[in-house]
Amino acid sequence: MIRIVIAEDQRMMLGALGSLLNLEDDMEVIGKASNGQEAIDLVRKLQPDVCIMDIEMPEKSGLEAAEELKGFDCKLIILTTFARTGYFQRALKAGVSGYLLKDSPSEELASSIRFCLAGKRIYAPELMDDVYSEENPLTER
Amino acid sequence: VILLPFTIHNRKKQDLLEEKLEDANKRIAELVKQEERQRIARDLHDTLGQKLSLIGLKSDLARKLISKDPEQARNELKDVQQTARTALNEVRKMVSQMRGIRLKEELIRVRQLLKAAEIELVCDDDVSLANVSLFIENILSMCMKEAVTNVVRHSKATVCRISINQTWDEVSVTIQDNGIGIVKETDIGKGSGLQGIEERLEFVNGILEIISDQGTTVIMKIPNVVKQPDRRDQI
Amino acid sequence: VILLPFTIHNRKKQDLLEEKLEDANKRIAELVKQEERQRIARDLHDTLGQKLSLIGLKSDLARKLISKDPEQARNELKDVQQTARTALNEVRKMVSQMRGIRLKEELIRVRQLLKAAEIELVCDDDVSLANVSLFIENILSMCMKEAVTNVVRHSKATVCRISINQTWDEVSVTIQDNGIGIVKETDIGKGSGLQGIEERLEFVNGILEIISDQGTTVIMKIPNVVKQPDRRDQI
Ligand SMILES: Nc1ncnc2c1ncn2[C@@H]1O[C@H](COP(=O)(O)OP(=O)(O)OP(=O)(O)O)[C@@H](O)[C@H]1O
Ligand SMILES: Nc1ncnc2c1ncn2[C@@H]1O[C@H](COP(=O)(O)OP(=O)(O)OP(=O)(O)O)[C@@H](O)[C@H]1O
Ligand SMILES: [Mg+2]
Ligand SMILES: [Mg+2]
Ligand SMILES: [Mg+2]
Repeated sequence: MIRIVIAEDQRMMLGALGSLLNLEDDMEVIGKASNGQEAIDLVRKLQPDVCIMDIEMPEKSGLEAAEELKGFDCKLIILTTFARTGYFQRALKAGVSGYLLKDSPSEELASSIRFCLAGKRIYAPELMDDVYSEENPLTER
Repeated sequence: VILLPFTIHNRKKQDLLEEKLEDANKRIAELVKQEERQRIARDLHDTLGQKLSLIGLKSDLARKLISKDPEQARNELKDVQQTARTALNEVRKMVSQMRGIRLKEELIRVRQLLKAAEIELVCDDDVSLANVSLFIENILSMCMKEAVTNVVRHSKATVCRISINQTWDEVSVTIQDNGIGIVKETDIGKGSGLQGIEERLEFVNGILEIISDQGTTVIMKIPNVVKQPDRRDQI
Repeated sequence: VILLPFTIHNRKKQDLLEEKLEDANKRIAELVKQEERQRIARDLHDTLGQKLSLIGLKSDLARKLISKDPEQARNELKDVQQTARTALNEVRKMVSQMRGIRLKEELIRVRQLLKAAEIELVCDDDVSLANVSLFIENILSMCMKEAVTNVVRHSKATVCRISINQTWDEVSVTIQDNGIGIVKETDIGKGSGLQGIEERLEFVNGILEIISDQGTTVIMKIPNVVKQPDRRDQI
């Protein structure tokens, strides 16, 4: 069984994410946190295999929590909605295993989790800072 | 050589001045636009991102629950529907804040204003324009409001006529009152109302005409840039 | 009296001219903003309004089908999920196009540009600014790009140093090269690059300084309008 802790400040999102992962045969959500600090505490206490975190959360952001948990024996996966400048680099530095879109299908999330547990890393291309792409302003149609 | 402090403007050759001024205005306009875009991007990001993610997750979850726990699936779907509704309302609010004022809407306010001032309004009910961009209509609305404000404040009129006309090559809005007229020609530059009308019109190659003859008539004309009918302008 | 055709500008008293010009600029900026907003509103309406309505309808339908036709309910839910993802991608695209350029991002491009020109770049890695609005950062990015383009095109330098500094009262970006320097003072007004930098900076009360002494140094400074840290500026 893959033991999972989820941290997400939006209550409905936390619930849905938890239920989705619990529906996977090989996964079990053993803890739910609603901010970064709680996530750190839960990971230390429950020693899960994987911790899945939102970025924008009160108290401590998912990135700060990841930085604090660096080196701890638990795979970290960050879920977020938008690419924000600098976040991806920070996540890389914190050594997260996954940096994924919140709206990816649950099958994808589940397989990413298994992937990370196998020691691999996986990042959503949409979230890597799009610095190389040429601008193409909205105005030009 | 140290050139400091330093202003490029002083070094301009006279003959290039106009062209450069135009460039400058373009650059400033670009910055103004950019700033506005960034403001909207923040709003968009905050309002919609979360809700769309939530919808994605919950519909995923509901699908998986259909046979395992149909009752729970129904609950999840109620949440999805509710979230979509909230998000849609937010989009509507944003859009309506951004879209400017239609002549039709402005006429309703103008009607109220004139009524409160006990000035009779004579006006065609049909004010729909064909193939005029929302932006142009917005400018006309702002200008009409300014002109009617003047009628109320300065004219001592009992009747105000508003007509909106469209020919193949221009759109015009005429505001006519039967009041005291503009007493001295020099009064025209006194305030910022008429000046504002003129500048806004100029921005879209339009013109302002003022006739003072048994009351005041203000005519605002904008050339009709024929454009493709576009359902997207209907918002 | 008929006053026609008619231009208010001619009637201005000289002493009011400056103030009125400022008013005029404000009005034009307002129109530019308005136009941009309407354009975005159209896009928003098109991309998101439709999709959210569809999501609302389909989730409603799926809920009703759960017991009657679970297979069809699943199909509808796949559509809902797919639609939410598409909508979110569209928001992402809009937001990223609207958000302007961070200094950090611009530095990456500048690095590529200098590398291609075989000019060594010396630059601090940490370019994060505290409490500087995205808008200001965007202006600095545009100016930096322009200045580096000049280094590549005109300087014949082998090294280019870029430093970004923030004190309590200003932010500055300095671009220094070890090239031929600006040969004649009058060269400065020749193109539109330096002029553009100056105008953009002026727009936010900043200044441009140019020093030509064993190469060229371009310094761009913007006063630090202290603002509250705001997570929404992170986009
Ligand atoms: N319909 C009108 N009837 C009579 N006089 C008018 C009328 N419209 C304008 N005027 C005269 O023209 C002047 C300038 O109008 P304008 O709208 O530019 O400025 P204002 O109304 O005085 O001030 P504001 O800047 O608030 O609009 C007015 O002060 C008034 O003397
Ligand atoms: N780093 C530099 N080293 C040497 N000369 C420079 C440098 N930067 C600018 N110059 C001189 O100043 C002039 C004006 O620069 P500016 O960027 O305003 O115009 P431009 O580069 O010639 O054209 P553009 O409008 O495409 O930018 C240049 O033509 C060049 O002679
Ligand atoms: Mg959050
Ligand atoms: Mg007035
Ligand atoms: Mg140049």
